[in-house]
Amino acid sequence: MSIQSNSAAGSQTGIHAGIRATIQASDQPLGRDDLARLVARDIAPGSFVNLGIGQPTLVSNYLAPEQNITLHTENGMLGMGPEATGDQIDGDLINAGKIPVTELPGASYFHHADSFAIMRGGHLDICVLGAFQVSATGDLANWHTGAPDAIPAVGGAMDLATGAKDVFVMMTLLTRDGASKLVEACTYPLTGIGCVTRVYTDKAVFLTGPDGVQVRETFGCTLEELQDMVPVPLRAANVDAS
Amino acid sequence: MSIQSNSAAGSQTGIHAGIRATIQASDQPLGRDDLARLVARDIAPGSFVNLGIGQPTLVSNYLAPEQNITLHTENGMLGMGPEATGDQIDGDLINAGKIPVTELPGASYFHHADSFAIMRGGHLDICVLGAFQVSATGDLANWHTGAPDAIPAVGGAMDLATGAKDVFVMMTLLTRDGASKLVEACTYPLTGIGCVTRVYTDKAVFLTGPDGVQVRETFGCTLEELQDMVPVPLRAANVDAS
Amino acid sequence: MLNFIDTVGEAVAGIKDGSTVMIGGFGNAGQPFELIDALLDGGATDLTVVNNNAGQGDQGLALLIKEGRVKKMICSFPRQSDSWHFDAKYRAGEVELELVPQGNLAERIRAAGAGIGGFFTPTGYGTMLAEGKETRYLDGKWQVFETPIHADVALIKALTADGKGNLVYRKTARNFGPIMAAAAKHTIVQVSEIVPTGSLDPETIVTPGIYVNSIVRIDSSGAAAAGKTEQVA
Amino acid sequence: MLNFIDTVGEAVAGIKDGSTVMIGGFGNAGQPFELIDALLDGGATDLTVVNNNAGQGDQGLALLIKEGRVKKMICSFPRQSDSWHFDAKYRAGEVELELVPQGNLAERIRAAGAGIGGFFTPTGYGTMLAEGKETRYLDGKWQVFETPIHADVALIKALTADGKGNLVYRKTARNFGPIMAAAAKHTIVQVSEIVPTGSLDPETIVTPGIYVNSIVRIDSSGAAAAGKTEQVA
Repeated sequence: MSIQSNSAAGSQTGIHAGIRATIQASDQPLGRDDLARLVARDIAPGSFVNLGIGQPTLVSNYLAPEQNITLHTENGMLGMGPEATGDQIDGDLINAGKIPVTELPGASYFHHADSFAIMRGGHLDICVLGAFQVSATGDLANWHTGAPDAIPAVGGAMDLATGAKDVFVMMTLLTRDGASKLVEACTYPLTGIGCVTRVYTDKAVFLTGPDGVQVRETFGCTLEELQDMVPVPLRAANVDAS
Repeated sequence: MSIQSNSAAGSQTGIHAGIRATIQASDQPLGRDDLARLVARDIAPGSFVNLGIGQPTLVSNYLAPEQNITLHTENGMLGMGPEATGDQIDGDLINAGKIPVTELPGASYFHHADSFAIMRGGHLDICVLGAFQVSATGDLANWHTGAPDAIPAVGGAMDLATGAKDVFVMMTLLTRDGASKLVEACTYPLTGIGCVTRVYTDKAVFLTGPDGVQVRETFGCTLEELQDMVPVPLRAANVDAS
Repeated sequence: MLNFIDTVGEAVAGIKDGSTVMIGGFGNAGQPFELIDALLDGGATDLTVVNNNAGQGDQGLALLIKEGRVKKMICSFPRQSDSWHFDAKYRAGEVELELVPQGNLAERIRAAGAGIGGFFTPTGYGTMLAEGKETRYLDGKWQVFETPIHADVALIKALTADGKGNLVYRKTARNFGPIMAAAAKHTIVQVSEIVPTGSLDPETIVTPGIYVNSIVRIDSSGAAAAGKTEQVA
Repeated sequence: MLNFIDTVGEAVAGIKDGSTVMIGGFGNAGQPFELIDALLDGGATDLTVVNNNAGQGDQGLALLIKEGRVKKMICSFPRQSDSWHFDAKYRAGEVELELVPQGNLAERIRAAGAGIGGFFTPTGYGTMLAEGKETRYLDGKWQVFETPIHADVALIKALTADGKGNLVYRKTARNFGPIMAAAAKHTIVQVSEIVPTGSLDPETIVTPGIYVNSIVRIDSSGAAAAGKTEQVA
């Protein structure tokens, strides 16, 4: 199945043609870095973006300077730069994962209530999060396994899920046991309801919403093979769907 | 009736002994400036204070530097200085009455929501307001005559009345028609309920609260003469009342 | 998406009839006079305007009201010695007024930008401005339920913008600017100066560029002169 | 009333058993380690602590929890790789946990300082963290009613204070400091530097002195060194 042009990619025609060609040529499941590269390509120029802890952080490695993306970190900063190394490391400049980062020109700092107002007020264009499960209608479960002895910790996950204009999830499609993480209804405790708009996995990119799940592209499998792995009805995306 | 020591005056013993003597000697109703001087003397050192538009603004003329009072103006500033004159006038530096003012060392600027959070969060020690009427239990009416053809305008009056730890009112005791502005229940539309703690007038200083009205001092009249002017029961203040 | 625009006319060209428009400023400090004039020239009508006041003298918002372009004012202090255009329209029943205590106005605007669906505050409890509103006893006092004020467009004035749209203000001209920028879908800012990205200290930025859509520079000497004149008036 | 205090011990001496104590910081950035150590030395117990986390490693808040001085934690992210003291106390049922989404934590603290009795927010709707809470459909979405978090004391860290208690912070160490300073009855600040009143630009002050009660200066070279060590740990 071919890659559909989405609005983000469409508005930056040519910038990442090389990257796109690479992905199209792949008939293998995507590795984490290729997936991060794909997400980065799909972010519209000029966007304000929050990248969640873990796999989503990889996306920052593939954002092109021409995209003019501004990264938000919920502990009080817009204009976050790459991870700090060596003498750049400054204990007062960390990201939400508590990793030392750097500051880009045009950055700004603010307190926690102002920082979450940016999220909760719907000002972020995209937030990219990891997930345990995503439902066919875009419910997200990514903060708690629900295990009775687990100590819960939510951080900013619920605010990010609720506040951003678009929530992209990055995850492997299957658990280690081969179960689909794309599900009819989440069995893990929810982070947010109907909030996820796209799911980037090693095997396919899904568009989720009230009308169910569309498949934008597949990696190393056919739509039919994908349907066998996933317990929710899938259909191919329309060209103008995303 | 003698002037009772209040906590503010008590904590700054001696600073304004001269002013106090002047007031004590007066057996005439107080003029606006003497009243402003009295209010200024009663403000405890180190206080954060908002002075309303009109008569309360006069208080700033009598605050002694040793009192270390910080003035708040609700349009976004702490550390407001005296009215600007000549070359000091700057259209970007005005008070709530839209009069050009100056900035003292240690001033700070903030936006309107942060400015009203200072008031509404109960952080101001004292706010001094004018009034049409004050009730025996401290209800305040100072924003609207209630006349059917009047165009209402409230500004920050309700926020100030509700938010400051103490609300002092400055007014003449009687209207031009000789009616008392200290009343059993306000007939003008209310600004706030039970918010006024002291009423400074040309004829007396009153302490208001849930237990009714106490008279702290009188100017040019006896308590009995005062009672004849005021339609609410008055009693002399206890020494420790204020 | 951020755009630097050459003229105030182009900056306000997208404002549609029936829009809710927030206008910054308290008194003349922070009033985006040039943007308001452009809105007047642009012809948009049937507007709901959010401002602390309802126009003064024969300029800016007062003229917008005089010309019948304002359907409704949401403000805290409409009546002033020189608010004759509003006064006349109000008495003629030609402009609707939603009178809001100034702190509620600020907090409701802030709520819109911060994604708060409503809040309880003691301000106004027991007064005619809270009539018909839900009340609740919280934290030891009676409080009134207030809802956010959203806007289609904000017109504000700042001192300086950088290439990312980050803003700093000047003295008490800051007032409603930062919260209106966050509350509106589209924020148009007039500034005295545009500096290269990286010139502003990240610790001192008041409005991050995420809240800004259009920036137009107004010749600052002219603006300052106008400010002086208006201040005296 | 503002006081400049010589030692962290004196600064925290007034904190009573049973107090609610807000502690600033996100990770190690902005953590007032020296004030927390003084609170540990001071002996106050039965505390409710508000912090984003629930202590890390064998220092600061983690030790306060280990020593059984914390009755309840209000935080967004207690479980970390090195939150072993909290984990043990929690599993033993010896510390109560109120888990709050981070943005709700920040907004509830802000509400306390701003005189807001409660607010509706979409965050958490439909999740187990909103179970039993009032909900309402506002602005096109379901929202959850949240109440302010007040505190008796806030312990925060800033970069610089002036003689009026005005504060500026450094980079992402700002985080919870400004909102906690406003939400607590008594705010104690450790700073690296105290400068004469008038040295800070009034446009850039983040926390006005009205929110500050006690200031203690911590030798900044020592503090910086400690920060580096803790960052690596």
